[in-house]
Amino acid sequence: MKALSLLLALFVGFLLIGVLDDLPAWGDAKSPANSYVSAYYLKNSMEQTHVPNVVTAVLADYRGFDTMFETGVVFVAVIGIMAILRRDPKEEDSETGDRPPHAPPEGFILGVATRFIVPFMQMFALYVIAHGHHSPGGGFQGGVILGASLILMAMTGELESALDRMREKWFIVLVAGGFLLYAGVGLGCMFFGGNFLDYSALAPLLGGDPKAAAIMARYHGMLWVEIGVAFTVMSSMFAIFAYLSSDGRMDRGL
Amino acid sequence: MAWVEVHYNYLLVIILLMTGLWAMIGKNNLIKKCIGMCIFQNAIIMFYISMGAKKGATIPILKHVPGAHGHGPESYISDPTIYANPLTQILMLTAIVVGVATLGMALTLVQKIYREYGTCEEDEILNCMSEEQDHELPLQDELKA
Amino acid sequence: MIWPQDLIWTYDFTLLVLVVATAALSLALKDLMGAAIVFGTYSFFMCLLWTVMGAVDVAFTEAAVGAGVSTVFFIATAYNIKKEAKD
Amino acid sequence: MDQLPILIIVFPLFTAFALTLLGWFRPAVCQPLTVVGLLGSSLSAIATLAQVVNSGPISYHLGGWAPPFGIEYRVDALNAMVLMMVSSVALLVAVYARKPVQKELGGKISNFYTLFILLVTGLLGITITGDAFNLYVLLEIAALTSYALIALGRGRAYMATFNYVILGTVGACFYLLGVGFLLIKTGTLNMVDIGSIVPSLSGSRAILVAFAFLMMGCWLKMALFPFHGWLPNAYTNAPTAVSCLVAPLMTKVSVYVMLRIMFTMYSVDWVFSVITWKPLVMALAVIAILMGSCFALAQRNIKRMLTYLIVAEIGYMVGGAWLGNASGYIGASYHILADGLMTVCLFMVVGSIVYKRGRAHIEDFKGAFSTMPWTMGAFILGALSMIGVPPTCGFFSKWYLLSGAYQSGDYAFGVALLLSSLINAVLFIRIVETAFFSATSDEEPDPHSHQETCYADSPPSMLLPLWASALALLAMGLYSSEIVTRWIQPVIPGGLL
Repeated sequence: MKALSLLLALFVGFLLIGVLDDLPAWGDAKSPANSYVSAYYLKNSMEQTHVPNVVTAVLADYRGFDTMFETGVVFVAVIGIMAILRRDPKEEDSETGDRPPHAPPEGFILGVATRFIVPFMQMFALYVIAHGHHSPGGGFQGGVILGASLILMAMTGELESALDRMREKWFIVLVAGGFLLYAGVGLGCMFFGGNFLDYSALAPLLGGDPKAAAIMARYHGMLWVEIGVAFTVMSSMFAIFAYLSSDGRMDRGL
Repeated sequence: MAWVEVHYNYLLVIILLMTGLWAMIGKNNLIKKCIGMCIFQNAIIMFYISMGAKKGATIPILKHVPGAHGHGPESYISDPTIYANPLTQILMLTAIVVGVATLGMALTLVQKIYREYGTCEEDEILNCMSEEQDHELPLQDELKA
Repeated sequence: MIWPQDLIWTYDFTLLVLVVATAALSLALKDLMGAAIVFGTYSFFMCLLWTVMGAVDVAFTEAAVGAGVSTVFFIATAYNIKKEAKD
Repeated sequence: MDQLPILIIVFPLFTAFALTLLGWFRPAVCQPLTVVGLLGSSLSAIATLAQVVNSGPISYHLGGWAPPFGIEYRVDALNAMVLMMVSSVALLVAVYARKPVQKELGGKISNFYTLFILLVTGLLGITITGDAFNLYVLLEIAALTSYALIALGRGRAYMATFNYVILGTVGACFYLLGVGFLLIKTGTLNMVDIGSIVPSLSGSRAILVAFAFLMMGCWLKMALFPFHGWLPNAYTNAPTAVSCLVAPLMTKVSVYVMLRIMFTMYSVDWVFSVITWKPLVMALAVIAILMGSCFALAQRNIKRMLTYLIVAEIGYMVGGAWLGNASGYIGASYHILADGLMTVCLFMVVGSIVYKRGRAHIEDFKGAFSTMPWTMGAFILGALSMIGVPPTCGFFSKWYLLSGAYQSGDYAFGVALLLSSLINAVLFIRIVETAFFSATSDEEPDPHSHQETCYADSPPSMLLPLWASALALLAMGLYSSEIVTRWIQPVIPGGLL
């Protein structure tokens, strides 16, 4: 088995080295990948969506359908892991393989440090989500930082204390709710007569002259979609950590 | 040396790709297979990003025309050659998140396998499975007899 | 952030070497907890590499998701199973 | 109305939200909700097919952006057909899965149905999308849901699923690498756009390597011969309702993706004249057919036997696509529909036997005709179609494949087809003989299934979808000329003679 995998890796490596000369030189701006579709995004994203951060513009608007299904991948991961790992703590440990004795966290310094850091992490995460249009960041990064703050609480304190703040029922509802918000905005555009996820169809909500309203509708539609993604990613990162560390029993974690 | 100068990022991609692919299939421990999987996915993300990088280009956030402070489209520089390629970066945001979701699933299965067989080494697991297989078969024979 | 032509070669090359070194070390370590932490550094160097190449959003995500959450998942799993790997 | 293509995806997607939120409080509502969602999706799929057949391909712009810059849904007759097959087979399995899921996955009903409907959403999305990268994301959704669903099985399913995760990720990443090479040379992600740019670059090696990686990714996902290691274990250890859903759909959609890559992203003359892979791929297909059939002969567990038959059927479709002539293409695309229905019919029969008698080894079929006549009746129809007997649709797809093989001179493929039909006949007659002639082993009590429910036939909620798929096999066979001339004929790529 080992030799076969080495053979396969060498074959793939050989295939790739053979093609290196044919690829455009690294870093030149005229290569096809950098000139056709992405040049259009760079040239038109400002006047069509009024968003300076072109990455967020393409992520949430031009190719917003991809990002919706990316949130779907995170949603599926949580539901799948919950389906496999979840079992009620009363069930005795029938299978083999011992679980490590649980050492209660006695770190006082860690507790104080965490209580000090977590609010600032969450404030920074909200900034990252809200400011995604103008600076690097957006729904995913902000959501992961929010999830990381919950994981930090679960790791330093007891998983129980983190779960008190975020019951299991709540993060399943939030995972589905974030994805529902994203797809709901898409469906809303259909009710207003546009195609799925066509934010400019939401212009009547904003009022004012239709052309400017259409552009601002795209701007705000993206913000709503980023918030939906942040909810899903936050609760899914914490959910996966909670299931993995407590091996499905949700009683005591790391 | 000039050839390496032009393609050295792609060389890194190839090295990482081969390491990841070999580790994913060849390694014995299941956790090491997961690490190999992450390295393999990271190599492909590296390939896309180095495809979109431009020499002398800055990050793809539109810069103001020097001196202009308005918010209209005319007060932003929109010449594509000075910004990095945003399209490949979008694709790779998706690939990273997909990678984490698959990693979560794979590690869940590793824990379940550990609960089932008490070990994480692939060869020991295969031995346990083949032993289970053997002790199952005699049951069928006396059932038919 | 204009690309300093001369500096980039040394800066970029050391990052490349570090990335490959941490990847190989993470696969070679026998102690799973150690491998998880070295994998965290590997993700962090990848994040630096992408910042150098101008992909800032991807670097941000890789830092948060790759170095942050993936390493935590590995540590959570390594904690629950036997720590030693045979290879 | 012009919103039809997106409705196919929106119905199951919003049902998934409803399932997650409602399923937490009242699990009983999950199964009917899934059936309603899939009903909406298959009705809009049938309406899309009617619209496509009457008025040509539909192009739906997601987010209101024109194709190369936004994501586009491109629906022509081929993927409208596969859409209809996927949604109707999923609907049948949703109705069928009520009892087996209650029996096997008691506690996880709401999770099961959420994953079930998200898998169908992923497969429908793969079939309908016209964007190469969107196809990768949906491939990942379909893959992740099938990992989770298969891992719901007990004990041995975990290791089988872990192998499936590793090989599935390798396949998906090869596909992503192939799309990367296409992006670096053509600059776009829209399939039709790529197809228009590729002929001008046909000399470059990057396009060839891109094709190699795309093909390796597809072959890994569809478990063609050298890459089939994961399929038998994964599908056998999965719960019955899951294998009824995953077996007929996952591999057929991957064959559709291969057809889409070969004939939309690349062109016919690129695939058959610029590169000379045809003998290699035909050899792989022949080995897949022979190996699948022979391994099926050696199995005692009927469910495992059917998984090896799937590997053989994949050999049919890959061989048909790579024959390089019109009747080979017709045979391959018709076989996607036929094989989906055949596999779902046979897996439902095995599911009923497992539901009634706990296990599906060959001796569990003893006396099945006397105790479960309806189930075995549908089994006869499925077996006839798998062997390729005229009234059923199996015969017509084999007929087109054989005439294609004869026209293009690939006699090895033709012989492999006939041989595997013969082996199928042996396989199914062996089961019918055990089921019909040997008496039920009621004198000594069956250790693994309790007495009172052992002899009544399976409940109507399982018999109805079973017979619906069996009759659909017959109907597709009778209307096969209609299907071929109205649906497949206009879609045959230009270059095929």
